[in-house]
Amino acid sequence: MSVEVAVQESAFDTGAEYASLRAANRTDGATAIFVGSVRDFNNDGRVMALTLEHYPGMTEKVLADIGEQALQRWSLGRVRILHRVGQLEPGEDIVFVGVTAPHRQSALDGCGFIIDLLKTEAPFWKKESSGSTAHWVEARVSDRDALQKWK
Amino acid sequence: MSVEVAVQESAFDTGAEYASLRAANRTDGATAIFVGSVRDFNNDGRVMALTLEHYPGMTEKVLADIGEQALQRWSLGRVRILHRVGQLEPGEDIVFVGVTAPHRQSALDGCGFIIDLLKTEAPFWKKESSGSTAHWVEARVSDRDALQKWK
Amino acid sequence: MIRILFFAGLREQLDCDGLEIPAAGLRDVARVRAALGRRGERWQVALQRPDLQVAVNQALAADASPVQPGDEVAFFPPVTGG
Amino acid sequence: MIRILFFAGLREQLDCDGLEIPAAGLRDVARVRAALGRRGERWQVALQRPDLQVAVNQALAADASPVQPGDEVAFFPPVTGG
Repeated sequence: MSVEVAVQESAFDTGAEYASLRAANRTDGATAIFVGSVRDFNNDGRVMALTLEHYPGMTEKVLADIGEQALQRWSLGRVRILHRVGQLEPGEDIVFVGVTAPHRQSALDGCGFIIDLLKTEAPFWKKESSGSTAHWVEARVSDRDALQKWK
Repeated sequence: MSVEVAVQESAFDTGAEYASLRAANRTDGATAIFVGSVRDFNNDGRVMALTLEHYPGMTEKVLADIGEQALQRWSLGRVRILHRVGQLEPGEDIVFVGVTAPHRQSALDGCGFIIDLLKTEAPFWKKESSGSTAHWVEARVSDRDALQKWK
Repeated sequence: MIRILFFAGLREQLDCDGLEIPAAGLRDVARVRAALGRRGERWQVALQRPDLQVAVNQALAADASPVQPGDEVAFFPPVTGG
Repeated sequence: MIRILFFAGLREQLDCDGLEIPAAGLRDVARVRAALGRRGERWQVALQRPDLQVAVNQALAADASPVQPGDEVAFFPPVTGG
């Protein structure tokens, strides 16, 4: 059982992350992965960039704590959480959550739990820019509501 | 919106499948993946092989139908379901379910729905062998129970 | 004729992966199952297993599902893929 | 002293990413917030935003959470990562 987290400017490779979750892992038949990517939010087709700010130090602690909570609650095998910061372009990946478990429901639930908690507790902030204008993304009530299912 | 399914003897590459789900896909910010792998079921550490039999023709139809159901129910972007047949070794991957969507909950739910239906409706059968003995894997009641949450 | 298929453990139990039977009078899955059971006790026992699944023309079906000449009817144990 | 940090929109609004304030009398988050509000109307308004989140020593906290000399107290808008 292990929790690994990283906050990084560089891109991650989902295939490589998957390989690392599976390496020498014969006990867990199930792997669930969630990846969040930069969308082209603007419907007018304008290319938009995203800047991710975070709270260095706290971010890593919160991610590790969320991973530990999931690991305990569902008896997971491995938990891997990566989150990028800095400047991102449309189409680039922002966040990776990967979970292995002996049973598929544990893996899927653990993965969903982690991304839901990350969305409301991990100190990251998104700023969207499109041409010369930029604004901070507003938090969504639906993200807070999503926590209800884990109470 | 698209559903792609394949039943194949050859191994698949989760990284490549992820890349294909994301290629030129700027509308879906969320990707959920489930991969099922051959476990070392025997606790005595004996290496075990698995043979997957299927019902050619029906398998592909059922997978495509399950994918369509998920796509309609959660307004998914892309759905990709791969399942291997033939001889598999411990540690090898059996099934890949990948789903993209504008919202994370749709992607995660769609992915969970597909693997739950696949487990009870897609005509695949596993035969485990360990040394000289072989037996057909019994279906689990828990797989049938798992469908309740999608009623 | 109706095309009959067996898979996995059931195929091994019957030592048969498929056969064709005359369609006359076999207008639903229950009647197909009964006709096959008359081939001998081994068939009778194997096909009465309560959790057996059945497909007509490659779609999951039930005892009451209609069957027509030319149809493909498959019997198999509960599926265990994934 | 208590180390204060601001992030994202709040940092820009206050044009300040952090400062140190004397710990005397500031025994919980509410008192820290009130002390910062006395720096001027802009601070008063920005720090009373009801959905502001706060962390003490890098763990999410609330108005009633205790604060001690040497602590790090951070204020920030609702998080939007993932």
